[in-house]
Amino acid sequence: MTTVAQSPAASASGSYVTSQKTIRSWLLATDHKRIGVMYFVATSLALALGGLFALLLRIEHLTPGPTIVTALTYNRLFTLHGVTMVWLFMIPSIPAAFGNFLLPIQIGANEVAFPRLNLLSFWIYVVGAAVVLGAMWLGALDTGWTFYAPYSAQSPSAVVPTLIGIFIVGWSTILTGINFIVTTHTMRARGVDWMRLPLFTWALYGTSIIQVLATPVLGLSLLVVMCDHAFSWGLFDPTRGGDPVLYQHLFWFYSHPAVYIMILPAMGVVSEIVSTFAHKNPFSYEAIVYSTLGIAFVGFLTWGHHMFVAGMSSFDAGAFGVLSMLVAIFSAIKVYSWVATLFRGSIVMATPLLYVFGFLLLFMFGGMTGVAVATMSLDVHWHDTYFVVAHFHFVMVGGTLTAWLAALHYWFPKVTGKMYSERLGTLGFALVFGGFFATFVPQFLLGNGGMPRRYYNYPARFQTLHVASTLGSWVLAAGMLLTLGYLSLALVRGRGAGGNPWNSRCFEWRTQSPPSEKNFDGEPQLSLGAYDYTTPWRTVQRTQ
Amino acid sequence: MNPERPPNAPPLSTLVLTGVLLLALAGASYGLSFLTLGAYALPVALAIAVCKALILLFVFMEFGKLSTSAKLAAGAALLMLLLLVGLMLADVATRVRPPLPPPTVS
Amino acid sequence: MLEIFRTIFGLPPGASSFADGVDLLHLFVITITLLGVFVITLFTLVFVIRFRKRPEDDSTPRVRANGKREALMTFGTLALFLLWWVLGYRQFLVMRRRSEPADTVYVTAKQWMWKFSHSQGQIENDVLTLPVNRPVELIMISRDVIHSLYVPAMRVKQDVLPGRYVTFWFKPVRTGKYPIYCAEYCGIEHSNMIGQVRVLTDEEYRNWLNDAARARPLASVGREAAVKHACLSCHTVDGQKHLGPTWSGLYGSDVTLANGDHVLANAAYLTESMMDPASRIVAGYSPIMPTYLGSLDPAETAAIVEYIRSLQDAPLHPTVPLPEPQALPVANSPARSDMDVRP
Amino acid sequence: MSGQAHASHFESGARQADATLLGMWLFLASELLLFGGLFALYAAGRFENPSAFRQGVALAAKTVGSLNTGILLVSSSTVAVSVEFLRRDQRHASVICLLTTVLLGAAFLALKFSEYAEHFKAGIRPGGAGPFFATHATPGLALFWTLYFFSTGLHAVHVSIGLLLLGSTAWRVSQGAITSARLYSLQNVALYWHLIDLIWVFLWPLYYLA
Repeated sequence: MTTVAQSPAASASGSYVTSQKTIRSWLLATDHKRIGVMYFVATSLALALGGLFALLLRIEHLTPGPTIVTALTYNRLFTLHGVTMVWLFMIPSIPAAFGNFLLPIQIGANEVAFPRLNLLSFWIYVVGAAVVLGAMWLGALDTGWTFYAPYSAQSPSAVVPTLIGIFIVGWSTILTGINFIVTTHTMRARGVDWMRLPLFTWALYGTSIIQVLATPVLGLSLLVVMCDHAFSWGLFDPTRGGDPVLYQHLFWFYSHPAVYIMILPAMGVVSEIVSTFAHKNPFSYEAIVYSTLGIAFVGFLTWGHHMFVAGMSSFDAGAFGVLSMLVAIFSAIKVYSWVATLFRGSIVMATPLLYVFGFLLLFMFGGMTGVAVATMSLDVHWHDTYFVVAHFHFVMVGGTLTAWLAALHYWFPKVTGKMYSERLGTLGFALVFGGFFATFVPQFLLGNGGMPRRYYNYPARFQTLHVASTLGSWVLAAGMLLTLGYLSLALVRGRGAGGNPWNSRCFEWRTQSPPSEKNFDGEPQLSLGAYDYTTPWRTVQRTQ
Repeated sequence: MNPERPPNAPPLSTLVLTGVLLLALAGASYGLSFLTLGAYALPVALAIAVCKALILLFVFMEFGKLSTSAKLAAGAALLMLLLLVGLMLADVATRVRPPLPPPTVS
Repeated sequence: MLEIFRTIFGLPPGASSFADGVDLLHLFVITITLLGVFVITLFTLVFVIRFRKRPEDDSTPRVRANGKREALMTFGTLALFLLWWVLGYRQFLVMRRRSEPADTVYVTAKQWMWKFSHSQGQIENDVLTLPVNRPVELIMISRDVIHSLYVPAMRVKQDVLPGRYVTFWFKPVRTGKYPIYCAEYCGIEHSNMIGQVRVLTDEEYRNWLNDAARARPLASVGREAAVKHACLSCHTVDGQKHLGPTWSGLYGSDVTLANGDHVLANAAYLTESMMDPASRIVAGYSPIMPTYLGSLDPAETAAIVEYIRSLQDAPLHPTVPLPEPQALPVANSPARSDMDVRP
Repeated sequence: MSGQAHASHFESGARQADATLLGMWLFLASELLLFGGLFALYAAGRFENPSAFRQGVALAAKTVGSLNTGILLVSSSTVAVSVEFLRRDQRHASVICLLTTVLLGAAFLALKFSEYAEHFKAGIRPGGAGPFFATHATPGLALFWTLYFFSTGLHAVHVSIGLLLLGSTAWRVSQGAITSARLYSLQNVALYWHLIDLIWVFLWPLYYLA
């Protein structure tokens, strides 16, 4: 507490952006902040591409019969939409982009544990993504992002190149997971012990556990499908003793924890933003932390609820059903804590908080329909219909994408040192939220009516709902484009944002924005708690 | 030839002895495989394999001296492995298989 | 009340005995969900308005979560979830375990069509004709990839796996025509693999049965299946010895096996030697017959057995043109494996 | 990292050693689960086709497999001994042990490929191809052999990667790039080799003994 806290104006050494200017210094940077920004650009491109595929799918569904593409192209488009969104955007977007940038700062360190490994995992991601998208020229694949055996072994499309790409991207997730766990364990600054860590760091820690433990099993199932397709080894071919349901076990052992890889960081972002804009300590810090770890571990027990009607035994179905209910309770605890944090707070309405309220409503819908789908007799009717499509889009787009937009607006001043315009932000939110609702609520009704998934031609009676959903998707796309517009505008001509525009107590707001190369000049002053709003910010600055 | 040993370093002799012990266990397992143990053949072989694995883990990989976080990592991996094998086996074991199509009574 | 709920939420009419129970649970779950979402949203709005930032305050009290209320809400929600699991699992088990005797229909799913074979021998493509108020059990297998028989109106769905028989049952309670969809992606024509369940009254069903029976005797269906599965490339029907024993006069005869035993060639022996040929080898023949488990569906099995029975007193001169005997499997061109690699 | 005590962002060498060791153990966890899927497939396959798997095991080249087990166990001991030598700063002895480990690993691979050649000659090929399966038509047998080729093949790939790592580490130890101060670099490679041995310890009984 000796020196006055270095005021968060730009310090002498400039920021991580200005310290080196050449392209090469960016592409080969081992500074976790630069790698984070590069990840952000790469994953945003993937989001744009995945979104384009989604728009094409929706336009195709304007009429029951063929509209703009043939069946062959449609089947490859929905697979590409799935693969691009899952592996190239949802999984790396918040952990790798925002996680890389903020984790070291939030624990008071100046770098991740293995900086060169961090750069290596970025380039592995880029190579993997290039291979996946390169496979499009060879005709991509039409098995859906689940590659179920035995069709994935017989499909005439370019299965092997795409799977090689995903296998490579998988290793990038594992290496990032290892990097984050070791950083959180060994690099925390003095005084930052486990129960004083920011909640976003806890979310990244839980996500990294899942990344390290689940992704290898995906790697193996991809290897098996590649061998089945290329050399017809028939590991799941029943005439040679195999059993296709076993592939589904292997695939979903990874893929259900993978959806928690996608949602946990989003929950971390929401915990941060709710606490900052309510200007209050989280309702129960311990409940949120233990729920994060609960989701990370119990998430591994529930994969069977994807296979209730797949020919699995009734006993196993029952076991997976009850375990799925167990993991749902942790999400419920988090929702209660977020809403309770608002109690007796001093709430400031801004775009990040708007997106968080959007997240809350959509995630509650998505989560509760998830519990409904895990109720086994209902799943028999809903499985593989548009009800399930609507459910996971509510949790993925309504959850992770909305939280990604919230994080983008919340840390935009910290990353770029510039401020975006609130009015355009609110308009962007309205378009995104309204467009989302109009796109996916009709899909719940489609699912109820029995409209199966992955259908190129659909029965005519579903047309009105499909048209409504397509119109909604256009509004959602407009909202995303508007957000891209005003954020790029703010990047160029936004007014300067100080070190702590939101008046937050969390550790990343105690440095300048954009932060200097070494994050903290001198010893980081983190004695005041990350969520201690009992003393006003002015007195905090004077006494630190 | 052996300057004073740095702290907590296992003496070379224990390492060699452990190697010999592992070979002995492998030999035992190999020998047992010739006896016709029938249903017990696999459990016995796996039990010996587990012993070898534990020895390897604690002596050669110095599992005992690891930080608690590394131990947690290894424990979590083992837990997930047993979970995957266990629940997959549970599914295969409890399947109700309808009888082969009954021949139509002539 | 259920009808209103079905129209609002776009649910198809309930045509099976399960439908009402499933829709009631659906109604219960959805109302609780909407209620919960509404209450939490209300709380959020009230808090946002009540505790919005006033200019003078820049700090907020540290509110400690009192454990009791938090535990109550947590375990209350968990209890609700577990209640849904209990209700859901009970209904699921009723769907999985048939409790009353039912007619059997064998279903074969093939890339992009459904084939229904009734136990009385009728074979229908893409249309399943059923009597109302009589439970039916579908024993299903796929000839290539995983399909999924989904009848929304009956609220039933079951993946059809290649190589293994899976069963499910339902009891239609309303007559009418209900669509069948394939719910598991199975290739380019996945969205055209649509069938129809036709539920008729008892009297209509009986008329349909009689017309269908006269249409085609089982033996001729069997002969057609035998040609299709290349049985006749090893077995002759006119008494000549070939790669496999002849079928003429086989049914009901006494067969001497390689190990010296004697067995009566009845329907059980014939079916078993189709499914598991290696178990009993006829004297003087080598064990080269591949298993037909998974590629021959039961209706065809029954039809072939019927065809063999019809050859009991067949005339000795060849009525069926004998196809060229297949070349003996040369050492490195495995005859069997290419038959099997691409079923 | 040319030999300076520790990378700048770590406070002390011990902290960095601790961190790299934790990172390595996390990587071992992911490798274990990579093979975990194959063990799960074996367990489910064996449960569904018990007699076919026993028949497959009876046909496996038990002597060659057991010899390989012995080789890997000895190589584990030699790499552990080499770590201890380096801990005592006896670089020369450590390099010799590393090179013996590399030789043993190469011997393992040689035996493994000779075994594969043996199976191919006998007409056993992955995927149930090969004349052997024309006469032995039980379906589970094809699954057993495909799983055998897949698991031991993936393991052989890991052994080859291990050989490259051991070779490059032996070179860096002999050049003094890795000293007792940065022992964790050698320890990580040793841990990787021990994991390869650990996985073979379980592959051996499943595919050769029982």
